[in-house]
Amino acid sequence: MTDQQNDRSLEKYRRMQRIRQFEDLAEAIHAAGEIPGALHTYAGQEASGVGACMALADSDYMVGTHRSHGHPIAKGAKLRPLMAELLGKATGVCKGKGGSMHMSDFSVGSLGETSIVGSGVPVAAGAALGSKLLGNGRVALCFFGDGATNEGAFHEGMNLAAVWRLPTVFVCENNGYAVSTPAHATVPVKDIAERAKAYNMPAIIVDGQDVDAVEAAVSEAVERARTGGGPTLVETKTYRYADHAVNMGRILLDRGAEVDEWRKRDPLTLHRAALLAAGVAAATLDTIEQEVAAEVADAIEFARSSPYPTQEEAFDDVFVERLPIPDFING
Amino acid sequence: MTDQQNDRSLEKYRRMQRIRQFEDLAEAIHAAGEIPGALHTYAGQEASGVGACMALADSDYMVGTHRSHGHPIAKGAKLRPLMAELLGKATGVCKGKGGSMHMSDFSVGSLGETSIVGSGVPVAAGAALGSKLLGNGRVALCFFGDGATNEGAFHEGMNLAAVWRLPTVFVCENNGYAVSTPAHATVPVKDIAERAKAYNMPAIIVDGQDVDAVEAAVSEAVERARTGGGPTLVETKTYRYADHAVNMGRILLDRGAEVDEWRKRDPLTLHRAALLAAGVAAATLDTIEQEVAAEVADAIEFARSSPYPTQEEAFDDVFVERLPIPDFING
Amino acid sequence: MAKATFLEAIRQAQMEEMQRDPTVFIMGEDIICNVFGTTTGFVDAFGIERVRDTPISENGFIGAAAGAAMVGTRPIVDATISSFLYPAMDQIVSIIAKSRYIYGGQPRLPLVIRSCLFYGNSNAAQHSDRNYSMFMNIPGLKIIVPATAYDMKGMLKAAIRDDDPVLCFEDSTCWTAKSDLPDDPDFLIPLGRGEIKREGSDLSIIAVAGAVPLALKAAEALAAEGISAEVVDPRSLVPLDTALILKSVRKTGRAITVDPAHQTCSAGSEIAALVAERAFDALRGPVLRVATADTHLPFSPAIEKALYPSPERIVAAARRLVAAHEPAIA
Amino acid sequence: MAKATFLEAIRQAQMEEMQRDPTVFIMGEDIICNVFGTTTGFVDAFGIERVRDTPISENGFIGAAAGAAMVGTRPIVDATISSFLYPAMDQIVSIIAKSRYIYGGQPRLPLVIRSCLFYGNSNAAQHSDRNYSMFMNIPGLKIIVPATAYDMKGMLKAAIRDDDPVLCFEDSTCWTAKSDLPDDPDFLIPLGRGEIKREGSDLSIIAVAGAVPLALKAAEALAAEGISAEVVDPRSLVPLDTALILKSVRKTGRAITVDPAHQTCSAGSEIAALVAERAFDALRGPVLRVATADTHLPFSPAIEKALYPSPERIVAAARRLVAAHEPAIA
Ligand SMILES: Cc1ncc(C[n+]2csc(CCOP(=O)(O)OP(=O)(O)O)c2C)c(N)n1
Ligand SMILES: Cc1ncc(C[n+]2csc(CCOP(=O)(O)OP(=O)(O)O)c2C)c(N)n1
Ligand SMILES: [Mg+2]
Ligand SMILES: [Mg+2]
Repeated sequence: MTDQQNDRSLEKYRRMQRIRQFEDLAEAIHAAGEIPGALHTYAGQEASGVGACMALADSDYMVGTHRSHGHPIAKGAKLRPLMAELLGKATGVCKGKGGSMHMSDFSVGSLGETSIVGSGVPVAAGAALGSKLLGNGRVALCFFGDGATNEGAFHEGMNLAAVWRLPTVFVCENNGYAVSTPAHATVPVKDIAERAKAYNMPAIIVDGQDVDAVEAAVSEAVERARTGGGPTLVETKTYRYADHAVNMGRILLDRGAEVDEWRKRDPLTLHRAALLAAGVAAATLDTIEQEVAAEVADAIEFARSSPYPTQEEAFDDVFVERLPIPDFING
Repeated sequence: MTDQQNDRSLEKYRRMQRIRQFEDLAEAIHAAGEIPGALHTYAGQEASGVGACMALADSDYMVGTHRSHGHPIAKGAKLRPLMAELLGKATGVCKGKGGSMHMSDFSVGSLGETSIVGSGVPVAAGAALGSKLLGNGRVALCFFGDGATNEGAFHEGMNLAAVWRLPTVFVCENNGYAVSTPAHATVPVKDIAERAKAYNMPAIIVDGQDVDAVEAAVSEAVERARTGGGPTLVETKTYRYADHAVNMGRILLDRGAEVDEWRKRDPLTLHRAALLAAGVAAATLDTIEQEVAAEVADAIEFARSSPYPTQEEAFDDVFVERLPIPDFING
Repeated sequence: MAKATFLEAIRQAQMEEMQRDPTVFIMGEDIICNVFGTTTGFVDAFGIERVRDTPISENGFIGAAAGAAMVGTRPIVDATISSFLYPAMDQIVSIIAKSRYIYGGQPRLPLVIRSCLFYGNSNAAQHSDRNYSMFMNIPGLKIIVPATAYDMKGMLKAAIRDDDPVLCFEDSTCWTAKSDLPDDPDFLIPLGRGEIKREGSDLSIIAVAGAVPLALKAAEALAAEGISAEVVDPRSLVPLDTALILKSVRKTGRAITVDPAHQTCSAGSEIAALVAERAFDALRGPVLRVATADTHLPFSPAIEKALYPSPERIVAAARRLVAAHEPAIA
Repeated sequence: MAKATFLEAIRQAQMEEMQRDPTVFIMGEDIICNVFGTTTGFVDAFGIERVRDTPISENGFIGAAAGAAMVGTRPIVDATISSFLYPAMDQIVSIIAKSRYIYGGQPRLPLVIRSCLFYGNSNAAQHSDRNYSMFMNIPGLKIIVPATAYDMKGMLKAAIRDDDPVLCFEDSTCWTAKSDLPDDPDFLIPLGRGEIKREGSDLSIIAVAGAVPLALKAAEALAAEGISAEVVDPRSLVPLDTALILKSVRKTGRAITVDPAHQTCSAGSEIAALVAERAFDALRGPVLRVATADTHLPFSPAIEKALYPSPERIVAAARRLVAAHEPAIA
């Protein structure tokens, strides 16, 4: 490994650690009643998000989903505003207006984590169209789940990107389920990647637990997009450990054995092993873990001590100009 | 040819003649100001509609599009109520409420000719689902254009039919254009049939000018559907002679030479030649043409002499029970 | 008769109608696993043909309900959260609402689309819609908004038996409210019939969906101040029981509409316009509206709740209205 | 200044703004061939990158406009006919209206979605929608409904320069109406500002979109009977110039709203509710509504026209209102 490769590899480890530790804490404080609403965690899918985002330049765009904690972290977002967002604080990345399903950090090129399934796909195609028109050389990457590929929005966004050869990379994070429904019950093809054929679009299937493999696959797609070759569909085969969401109805689904099976190929464990095998010292990795732990602890501290938004802020950001505040608010 | 084959072949000729002569007259009276609104004619595509519908049983279902004159005639509808519909008369198949884009005759199994592009596809899947649940063995066939395959509704309807193995036949009438836009500018695959791969669905490409070929292809699909094998996508390569629509804005598109080229493979001419080659007497075909001419003349006579709906009828059929009539109607 | 919740009322209505009529079936996302509890036990009772998990394609399966209804079945679609109706607007508006008309009465579309109004619990703007009023502007859709378990059961059963398409909006703030539910398999509440939920003489509070219990609380508080409020629950928005609303306002001379929807172009606005047009002569003061502020719903629990109608806001409006002491015009 | 039609005003507005700002581009179905004449010459002037024929996928390209706007371009979407907005409701409501808010103000979405109200000419129920009021119930969308070529040009130019998403509804019954159009490249009419289209003292007719010319005709006829009608054109529905509307009604003491939309939950109903709530003390009679009947629009030319507002219906309402001779309350 060159130094640079080494740095990148460690950075991948750091980002995956950030996601995992962020999620662990989020689940804990949600259980303790500190987070309102539902929580859609990303634990298990870290290699997919981090591998994909590491293939992007900082200035590239990214669009995500309801399962929104992992993507911005993978793209390099700071943890403090994300944790504050989860708690609904004014210092949150969305000023407390978005919450768990919408942790989009535009400062790292994230253009929305949208909780309406499939709805990010046209947006990503549009961001790529914008790049093309502005000639800024940026690529737009779109994450979505297996379930999302059944939506019309997926079809229309893919098609648009294909006919216009837009610099887009579509990453289907196939975790095998949409809420409780296994993919095979609603997706009639074996691999989601098959769907690219409807758009004459190249597709790559990749082990979504292997962060290096994901990075390589997405890099190929990014390269194609950036050089005018148009979009690619990358399917990452991955898995989420937790229920679809905490606190959104009951999920009566026993996946126990399956979860155990997938944990054997935990993306963090795999990458750690690969790093050790490549000669990285265990201590280096331990240090990263500890640094991340400190970061996450700092983030929750920051979030907890941050103020809630004021009631008037509910009327900000509908339009660029604040709406008039109705009489019944604050008197 | 057996007698039965002969009868079928003549019936195909008759139905194609009905469509062509109906359209010729419709265009003429539209030009003369007798028909309000826009007119989307089917001339040139007769073999596609008739070949497909001849593959169906009378009791099978069919869903169509804005280009709605040909499909019901192909399925065996009477001409009088169709012509009366074009003129907005109370005796029209839709009581004058639908007009040119909606000439659906439920008595021949037509479940809607819908003018919102792509919107028929989920409906057809649903009719097939209904058949399946009722166990009545009926198949639902859906016509749509090349342009419609870019709609989300197409994707969702196809997918649903595929995962549920519904008895559906999807017939894409690829006439090369959506209004003024050539298919290659908006559809990134060479053949629409490619799109079936996204649903693991069998597909057949067929010469849409050859009524026998269409019938054979669709028969194969119907057979599969009826025996539990699920849906098929059939692509008929065809062409419309007229502008997208008469009286709906300007279509500045010069297709002159192309139209001439396609007219050389006119579906009626081709089928007539095939019949003659198979030993059918020219007089037999001439008689059919004359009979159809009389039918069409009778239909326009009927339509012209029919009354318009009364103003109160505008309040019928929103719901099963008539709406209250507001005061301002009729005083 | 046994006390049961609003969610249980939904379950019972569906269960009874599916038992009664083999052409009734239900489909939706994750209804077998059954996230909100309205289809518990259904797969076991009816099998996977009649209890269908759908792909995430609202336009596809809602449109499929239209096709299935046209050929003789009676689909119930569980569209989960009303925010997911937007991807299906194409089929709801252009196919479901218009097919019977545009084809001159040839087809019937007996189908029910259920979805919940999932607001008030930090689900943020994309999941907190209360959007029935958009559909009121489209002819051809019956719309029900029951506020009690009792109404829910009787109206949903009536909706399933109705030969027209019905949108059923289920206010999640009512989910745990309980009523005594009749066991009579033919217990039906006709669509289009509102109900006076509390009688009063000084003003009429016309409340929609989850606003009904708020109005009842407000009426209680007002009674303590000597103000007698009548609470009118239209229960169905299309058809709307205009006679009941106008009669109440003619009696009391004052009207407040309460609607959890955004105020602009809400059901509450429509009812206010109706009153101002057709009961003006009886009015002793302005027609006031209590509705959700015309901003999006934020995630943060610190600032979401104040945006909705509340008993306090209703009481304040009522006080203001009664204090005006304007003489009746008539 | 030269007289030009409403359609030509659209063309000029787009042309001038595309000339002025290279980040503005336009896309839609068949805009190169240019069916209605609002992009004549555009491909030659701006090339196929900035003048884009789209696949028939309204949700796709309208959503793409959102993405393109977020990264710094200013898309104009020509969605042709407003009936085609239904397939795109997902992106319009959940993405375009909500993104700025849900992400706490991080993105701006400067985009315009144009579509025409294509009613009155036998296009049947699936193509005759007048559906702006549905979008009024969703915060986050500015909505303009110009009724003259002059307003169209100034408001569309303002909309293209606006940093928020704007829906522009173009009433096809106004397409051929002409105005003198200013050549000033910075001729802008600020969104949210209504206009008194005719002054009067006996009653206020608040008219929306294609109802404005009908109201002016009615006012003319009323003048001959000695009734002085003021015609108020809000021009934009979001933001709504409530001050102008209320001031007019306070002056005349009587209000009629006229709206080509279906009456239930229409813009006309919203304005009526506003008047009944905030100008009640000035009212000398009921707030009347003239709108399209709550049925679908039939194809048959024999029965379509009578369903819409007409000068005759407005005159009849005005006569009724003035004849009531109720004293002002205040
Ligand atoms: C349009 C729409 N329909 C339904 C839902 C409810 N819902 C939220 S997430 C989800 C499953 C999504 O599955 P997938 O795309 O595979 O993503 P995953 O959750 O597995 O990451 C569903 C059905 C929604 N948010 N939006
Ligand atoms: C949702 C929607 N978008 C746009 C239109 C306008 N439109 C009517 S027909 C048509 C072209 C359809 O092309 P295709 O599907 O190939 O059918 P064809 O007309 O060639 O038979 C378009 C764009 C529409 N009716 N519905
Ligand atoms: Mg999944
Ligand atoms: Mg075509």
